[in-house]
Amino acid sequence: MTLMENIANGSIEPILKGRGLVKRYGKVTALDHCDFDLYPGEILAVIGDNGAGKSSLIKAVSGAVVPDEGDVFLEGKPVHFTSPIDARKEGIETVYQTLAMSPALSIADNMFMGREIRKPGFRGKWLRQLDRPKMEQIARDKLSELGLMTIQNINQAVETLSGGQRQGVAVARAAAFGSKVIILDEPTAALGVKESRRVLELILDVRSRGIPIILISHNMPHVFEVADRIHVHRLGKRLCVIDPKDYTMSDAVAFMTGAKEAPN
Amino acid sequence: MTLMENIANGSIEPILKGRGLVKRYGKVTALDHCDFDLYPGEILAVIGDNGAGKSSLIKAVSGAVVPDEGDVFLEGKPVHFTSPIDARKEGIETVYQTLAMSPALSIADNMFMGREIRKPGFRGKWLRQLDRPKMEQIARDKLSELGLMTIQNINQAVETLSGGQRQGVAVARAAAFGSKVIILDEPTAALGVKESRRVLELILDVRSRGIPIILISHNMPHVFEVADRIHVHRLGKRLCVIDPKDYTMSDAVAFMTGAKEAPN
Amino acid sequence: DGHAVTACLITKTDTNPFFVKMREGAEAAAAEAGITLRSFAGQVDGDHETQVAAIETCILDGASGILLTASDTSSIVGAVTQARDAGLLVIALDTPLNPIDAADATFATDNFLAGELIGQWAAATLGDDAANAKIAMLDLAVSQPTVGVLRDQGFLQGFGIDLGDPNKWGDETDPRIVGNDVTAGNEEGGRTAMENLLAVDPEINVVYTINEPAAAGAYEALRSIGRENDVLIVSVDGGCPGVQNIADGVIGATSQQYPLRMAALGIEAIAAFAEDGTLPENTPGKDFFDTGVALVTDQPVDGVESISVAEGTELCWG
Amino acid sequence: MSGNADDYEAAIKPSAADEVASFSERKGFLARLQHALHVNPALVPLFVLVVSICLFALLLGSRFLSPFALTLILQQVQIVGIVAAAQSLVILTAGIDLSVGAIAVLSSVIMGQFTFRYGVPVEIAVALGLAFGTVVGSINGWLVAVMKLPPFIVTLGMWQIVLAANFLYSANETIRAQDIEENAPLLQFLGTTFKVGADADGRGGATFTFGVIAMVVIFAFLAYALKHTAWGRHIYAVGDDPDAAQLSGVNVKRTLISVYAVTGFICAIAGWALIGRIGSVSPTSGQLLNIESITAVVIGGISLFGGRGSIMGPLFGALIVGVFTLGLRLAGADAQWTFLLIGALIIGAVAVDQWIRKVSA
Amino acid sequence: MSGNADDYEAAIKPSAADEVASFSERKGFLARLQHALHVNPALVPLFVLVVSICLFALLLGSRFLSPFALTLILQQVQIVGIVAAAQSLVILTAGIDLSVGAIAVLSSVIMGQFTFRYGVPVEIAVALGLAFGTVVGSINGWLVAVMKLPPFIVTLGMWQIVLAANFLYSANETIRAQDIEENAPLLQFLGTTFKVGADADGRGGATFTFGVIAMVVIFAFLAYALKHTAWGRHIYAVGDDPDAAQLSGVNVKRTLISVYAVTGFICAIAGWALIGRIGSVSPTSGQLLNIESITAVVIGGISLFGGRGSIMGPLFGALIVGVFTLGLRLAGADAQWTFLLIGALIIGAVAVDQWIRKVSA
Ligand SMILES: Nc1ncnc2c1ncn2[C@@H]1O[C@H](COP(=O)(O)OP(=O)(O)OP(=O)(O)O)[C@@H](O)[C@H]1O
Ligand SMILES: Nc1ncnc2c1ncn2[C@@H]1O[C@H](COP(=O)(O)OP(=O)(O)OP(=O)(O)O)[C@@H](O)[C@H]1O
Ligand SMILES: O[C@@H]1[C@@H](O)[C@H](O)OC[C@H]1O
Ligand SMILES: [Mg+2]
Ligand SMILES: [Mg+2]
Repeated sequence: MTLMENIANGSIEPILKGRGLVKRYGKVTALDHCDFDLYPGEILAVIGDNGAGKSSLIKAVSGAVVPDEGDVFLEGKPVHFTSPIDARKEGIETVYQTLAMSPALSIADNMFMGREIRKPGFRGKWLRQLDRPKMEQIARDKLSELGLMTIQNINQAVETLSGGQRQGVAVARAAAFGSKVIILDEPTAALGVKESRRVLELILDVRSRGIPIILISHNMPHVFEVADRIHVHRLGKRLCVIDPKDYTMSDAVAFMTGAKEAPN
Repeated sequence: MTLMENIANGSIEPILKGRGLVKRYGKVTALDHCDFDLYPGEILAVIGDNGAGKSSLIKAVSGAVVPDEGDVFLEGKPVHFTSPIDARKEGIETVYQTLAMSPALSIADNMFMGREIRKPGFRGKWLRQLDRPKMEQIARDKLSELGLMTIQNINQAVETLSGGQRQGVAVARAAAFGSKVIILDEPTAALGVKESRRVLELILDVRSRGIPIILISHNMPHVFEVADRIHVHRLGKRLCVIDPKDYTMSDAVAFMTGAKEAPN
Repeated sequence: DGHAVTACLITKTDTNPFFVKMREGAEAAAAEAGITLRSFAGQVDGDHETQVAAIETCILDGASGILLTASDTSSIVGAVTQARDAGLLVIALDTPLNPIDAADATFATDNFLAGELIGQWAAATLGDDAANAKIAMLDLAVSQPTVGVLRDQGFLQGFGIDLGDPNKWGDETDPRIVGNDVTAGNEEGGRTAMENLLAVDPEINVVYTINEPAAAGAYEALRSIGRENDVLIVSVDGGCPGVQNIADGVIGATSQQYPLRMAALGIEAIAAFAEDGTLPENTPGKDFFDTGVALVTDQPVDGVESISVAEGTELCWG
Repeated sequence: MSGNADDYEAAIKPSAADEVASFSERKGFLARLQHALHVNPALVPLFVLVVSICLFALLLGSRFLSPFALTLILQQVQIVGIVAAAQSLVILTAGIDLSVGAIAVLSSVIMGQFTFRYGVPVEIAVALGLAFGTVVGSINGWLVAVMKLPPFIVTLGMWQIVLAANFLYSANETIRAQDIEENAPLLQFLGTTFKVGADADGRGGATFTFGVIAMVVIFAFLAYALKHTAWGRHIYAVGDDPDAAQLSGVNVKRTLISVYAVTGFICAIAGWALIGRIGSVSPTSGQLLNIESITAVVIGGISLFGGRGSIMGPLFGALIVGVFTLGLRLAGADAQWTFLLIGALIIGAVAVDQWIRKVSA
Repeated sequence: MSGNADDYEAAIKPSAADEVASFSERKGFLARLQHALHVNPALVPLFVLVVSICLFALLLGSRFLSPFALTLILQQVQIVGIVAAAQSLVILTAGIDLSVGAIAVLSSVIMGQFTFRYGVPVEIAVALGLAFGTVVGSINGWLVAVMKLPPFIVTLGMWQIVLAANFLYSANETIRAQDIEENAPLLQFLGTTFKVGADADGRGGATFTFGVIAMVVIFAFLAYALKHTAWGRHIYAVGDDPDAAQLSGVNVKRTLISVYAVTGFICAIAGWALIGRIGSVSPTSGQLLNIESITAVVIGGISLFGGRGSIMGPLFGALIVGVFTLGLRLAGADAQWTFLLIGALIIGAVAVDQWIRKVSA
């Protein structure tokens, strides 16, 4: 049975679910009673116009903003994230559109920000000393997996990296620590052809490890290449969810811009 | 005769030309004796990997940075721009990758930044009073031309606009004031499908008015759709210039990533 | 130069004409005695850390003696002891240390007495009306440095008001006091403080001020509401502009002190000490050498000794 | 279309009348007040000012709510107000000027000393004082704009330099009010008072001085310049994001230098007004003007990060502090308690401001 | 691949060993020095310090270059140094703390008054003083982190509040050195001196105090914490970009509150050291500590915009000011000239720093 069929007959439950989410910024309603479902093991693409509320949606489910109304469920249980730290503790890793890196700190520092590894024994427990060699080793490994071997020095400040390399570090961080869900908000927007390709490969690789992914992107060919299902977002709401095998890119663009009536 | 042939037989002169441009940032050499030519009436695309030095190149020819070595020629005459203001005075308008908008100011203020229109007569001359109604009218007209009619209020702060709308304002500003050359650095990176399309249409529209355009983009389909010539940038240098009618996107990507030897 | 005698002058600040005059006096006396003078000052009144650093510099510099107007009379004692242990003569000028014998000698005005004189003069000038006077107290700073407290309390004592704790101002309960406000010892502060107290009670008729600049500011405030002629302003210092202000009717009376004399005497004492180790002596009956204070006014009253404006002009700054 | 580009982009609805996200109304009086002020944040300090006046009026009655007391507040804040206007300009560019007070004082000393020490005609001495302030301001501006040094440091250094120069040059000598009145009344010009509604003896009633008028005029002038001239727009742009401003065609250096120069000039006017207020020329005045002016600016709602805020805010900010100071004194708080309560007020006023600005509320 | 996606992306060289842009060497001694310091900007203040010591050594000879004089500088800067260490933490988070001096002084007053007024055992009084500093710091932190008020305003208000409370509580009474020595020597503990290489009478030689040791230990401790603990990394992250730090998993509020609390605690230690230095407990001490500590921090190369700089810089910054002050005094400059030259030094030191940091150079 395909994923879509399994979903239709209710034989699998969403791993991450949002119901009736509302988020207002002053007068703007960025999320307007929006629903959302991510199923185990899938790549769910989220597409929509600029300002449709895609980033607001993933911020609401990842704890970066607290929704004004509505509920989020993780593996069926309601959760109330008040900060990204809460979501991370539950295994949800997010690469935000704005990247969320500290430019002056090193690659290793950034990868382990908020979950630093301490030295074993007395020095870690009482002196709270960081285990730099270990963190650097792990960081190096993760970046190599991504093919970012060109980064010469893991202790180099993030601000000395090119936009593409920075994106790579952010994605590697999420891939390394996300145990339940990985969320990527326009991970390839600033990237060149080569760099974008690497990120797509990484996404497929993560799925093959069984971890579901949410991918926000304006790049239709990329979306149709990797997504299992496509969540079309419009005016702060989920307009419809389509199977990329059943619809063309033209259909998707027509739905999302309002040129065509959405199915179901 | 085609543009390429005209160039080859030297029957037309570049309108904007760079020779041996060098720009170093600390230890990084962003431009390494780079040459550059833009011919009248053409759309010149500049493509290259992240960090190849594309933005540095257009900054060097538009006065945003002063090159460490090398010369820039406008219509055959050497020019020494020390600030974007100098280049603007010569009719060169640039949309930088970082957009260069003042978030707290209004759309109209931003469009006329540095070239405000003053009231006629005493109030303009002596009280130096701005002619707001006039500036607002012009701004509104320019945005409508771009199809950005949805912007309700020309006095709304730029920070209240979505990323796409902001891009639109920046492009409209350049299109409105560029009399000799318009330079666009990744104008569609953050844009949705619909918004990108509008920008491409605007680019074609500007060319039809006879104004040459430099377009930096990572989006190969867009580049091949609109460019007359493609400048391939690699490691701080111009690697080659190709005619999109003679090469495929695969060729271009292969040149720019170093997978294939460049022609000529 | 190792052979010449060096002396240090350390004042509270050097932004106050009083200390500028003191320095001029010291410079003149030093030039006469062939002594090298180094002068130091804190940045603001109360800045005793800079004074400690200055004392240390003098020790390091091999000076023979230090003339000191202490910003904090107790806190400085440690540094002074260190200097005396290092063989320097330390003379407190203007402000006695706490304890007073922490210095080798003290050449000072009695600030409490200075206040007392203007208090007595004001009370006597008002006569019977003193019983229902309305008094504004324009003090120095909320940190209540000692000079300010001594003069304020001296004035109240002289005026016949119960002091409460004599070590601080503002705790008196006498209804004749409309209020205390702070002036920073300058004209601007004097004017604002006066305005504030006038808003509390526009009928104020006696104004005590910490010094003459504050008095000049208070006068401007009174003048702007047309009351400059029915209010008695008293002050302390007797500087040349201050005495001139008495002649012009801005101030009723002031207690004059003599900074030039203090400094000159101090330099002479250091010169003597450097020559043969002689130590200066105190005024008989006092534990310091009193450089004197005189009430300057052109409206003398019975029972309070005073000198005229003409004499005051002659002696101003000492 | 060339090459193998897709045509999915053609699916865009051709004449889509773009819809915009819907609005939703919220309720509650406080929420509505907050919203109203949120929409017009420039009104927040005015609101705080009015509330504090009402508060003290309730507490103190006519002692506080008299024309005399209210105009007294104006007189007391005039110097801080003028300097705050200048400080606002600098803070709008994301800078800060710690040297304002020192410039004001040395300018006033120059006006006085040139008249009395060198016998220069008083008009020229005043002009020289104003020129001096402008020059020092320009040096600040040059160091910030061209040498790219942090404004805090430049003006901290300049503060010490100018203040020390002030004491060295003036030899700490005060020029007495009586001498000025006789020989150079122009120096006291901004202290000239006129009364409205005083009694026969000239007591009570509303009292204004030319200095107060000057303060109001300076604010009005700057409000005009910031809103209706290119220079003003450029100041906001530079404060918002100097790189963006530079790229979009603003001469950032010239704008910054001119801002610091104008600031120096206005500070020199404050120095002149100072002579009017205290009658005399005194080198020890104005020591706290930098902190006081920054306080007024921030209470007035201008962000220390630059580019945001209305110039009228600092006027209200200065008045708020003035109202509290006089109000507390009248209410019987002593000097030390007033000092303490003003500290609390500063935090409180900004907290209210922050509460009103809260975007998501 | 699905749909009509292109395959041009397949043209990417599969195992491209990515090349990097080439380097190019520049020449000239100055340029090379500039480059060397540019690579390691933390060394800049150390370099300025060494240059200024050499300068005064040349000018003043052994009067300046003696162990006694050089250790005297250490003693003179110890209080500012300790407070600058605390100030650095706050400035690294892009904040500023104007209340440091007031906290230090009131803490020392509390230590003294609890011992002498209430007869509390001196160990407990010291502990209470330290606790007091920590609590005030935490309140600052709470207002900044939770109420989201600007640090400048919060600590400006707190400065006034704490200072006024200090005067009110202490009743302006100094506790005399002699009394402390007799009854509660622990209060003077950090003033304990020991000499190295003094002559038979105990004169000359290098003189250290426990306060100087405390300063060095505090800097060493903070250097360790900033570099080798998660807390330190979080401080840099918060100062760099608080939103990014929040999104990448840093508890920004907790970090900020802890920074202000630690700052308050260190200031209280400075208050204790102050008792050691001046012998007595005096409520009028430390009035300029905020400006002096900020000066040291900025000369030490920490950016006022946060997130950048090394904690050792402020130690050198404080020493640079100390060297200049003592050097100028010994050279015979009077107080106002010293202030003027220190003002110029501040600008000059930062200009050198800026020149060295110039990226494109
Ligand atoms: N912090 C904020 N403050 C105010 N308005 C906001 C904020 N964040 C988002 N908005 C508004 O909410 C709406 C939805 O924004 P959002 O960023 O979620 O869109 P998006 O679908 O991610 O767009 P894009 O494709 O451009 O990233 C927009 O109108 C935006 O201006
Ligand atoms: N202001 C700067 N300071 C330091 N290095 C810089 C600066 N600007 C650019 N660089 C460096 O110069 C090189 C070229 O950068 P540039 O921005 O020109 O690349 P690009 O081709 O535009 O890349 P992208 O496609 O990511 O925009 C990069 O290595 C970059 O890190
Ligand atoms: O005596 C001095 C006084 O005249 C001055 O005004 O303040 C400081 C005092 O020591
Ligand atoms: Mg988004
Ligand atoms: Mg670029």
